[in-house]
Amino acid sequence: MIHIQQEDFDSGAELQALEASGPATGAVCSFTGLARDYGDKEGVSALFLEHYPGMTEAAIENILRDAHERWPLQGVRVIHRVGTLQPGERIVFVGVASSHRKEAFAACEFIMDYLKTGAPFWKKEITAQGEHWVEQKASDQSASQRWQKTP
Amino acid sequence: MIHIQQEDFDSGAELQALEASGPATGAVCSFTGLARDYGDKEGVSALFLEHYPGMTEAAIENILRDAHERWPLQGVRVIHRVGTLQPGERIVFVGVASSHRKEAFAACEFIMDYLKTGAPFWKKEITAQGEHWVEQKASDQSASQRWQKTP
Amino acid sequence: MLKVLFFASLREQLGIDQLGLESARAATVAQLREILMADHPGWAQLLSQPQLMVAVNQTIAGNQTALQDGDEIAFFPPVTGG
Amino acid sequence: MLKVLFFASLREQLGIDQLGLESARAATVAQLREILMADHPGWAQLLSQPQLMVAVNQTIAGNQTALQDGDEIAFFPPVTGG
Repeated sequence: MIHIQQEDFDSGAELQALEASGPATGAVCSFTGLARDYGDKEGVSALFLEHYPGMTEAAIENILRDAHERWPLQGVRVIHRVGTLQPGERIVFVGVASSHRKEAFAACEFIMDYLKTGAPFWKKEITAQGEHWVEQKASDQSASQRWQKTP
Repeated sequence: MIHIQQEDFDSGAELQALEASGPATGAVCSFTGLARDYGDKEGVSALFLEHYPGMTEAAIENILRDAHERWPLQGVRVIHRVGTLQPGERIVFVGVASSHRKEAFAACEFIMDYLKTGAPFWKKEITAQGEHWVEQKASDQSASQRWQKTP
Repeated sequence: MLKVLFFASLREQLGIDQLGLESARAATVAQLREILMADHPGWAQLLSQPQLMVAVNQTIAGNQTALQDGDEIAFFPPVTGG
Repeated sequence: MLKVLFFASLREQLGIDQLGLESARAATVAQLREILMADHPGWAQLLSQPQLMVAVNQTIAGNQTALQDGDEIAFFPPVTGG
């Protein structure tokens, strides 16, 4: 289940839907990314998120297919917002249901790491001094590359 | 915030409380452990969870203190149920708020790994054939030991 | 026709989000890039940034990727979502 | 007095969840264990299981840990929560 949308969403309801995946589900891991009031610069008053409609959904589907090939998962939910967001607002939710804890954590972090480097979203920070597009972090590149070594 | 209780809890509300930790919070990771219908044996109809009142709370406080020393965290919530649970019911919730994704994932998994090996809870599985206490898994021991190498 | 899209900082710097180009003019991504730079002298530096990414029909592509009539080609900076 | 607690499978196998013992009888965890096994012949095997854990005043302890009047000593199997 992949949603790309401007509106906020109910992360609590998403979590509880994954928890209700069935009696084989023993572990649910979720991640919520939120707009901070600082980023590349201090005093961020808003974020603007842009995406590439069509390619973004396909890229996320590929990431989820890879995750399902690596780990036995009973459910995955991804929601990513676009448009203008205020500090404190939810940007992204990734939730994963599996039988075991290790698999749930690994799959959730894998999906987030690849979202950061492989799905066409771009983030602009707006401050009192102006606005600027966020640069991709070397740490995000290395976070996704580490999954290429061993499953 | 540590709660040990018989009653169920609202994991969605816990998650959203962590998401509201303030404008420096950019990442919330949560883990929910659920009662499965199989464990050491098939056909588990219920779990019974026992704990050591007083020591359990103190052990979890120690785990959270260690987590706060390792990573900058803006909020941590731990809820663990005791008593009799049916398959599908929530057993444990761990949620962590941090500025960054890597820290939130690491701290949440660290807390879960140490809960599994360092907090006095014991689990009994009830099946149609009888009941038996769950054995500690070697994989749980190695999961907590890996944190002793590097932070 | 080829449909060419630009996103994020590149879109803002070029001042345009998409354009159309006769498909006969470019058989590869590399040729398309050269034609765009020739048609718009101010774009040379922006379109030759080494970290710039390109997708053909919504799949990541490279300079040697072949193009055909009806293709959608997108140029964009490294992604920064999540 | 020493307060001695038993949990989980050990509690069920011994058929008792706690007992009191004169503190003068055991100066260490090891001595306490010997006294319990001497007082209750059926307990020897259960209390000498190598993986059995012991806590003194709710902190993990060992055989050499010293005991004093008023201490709470707990014996239990490896934990399996979460």
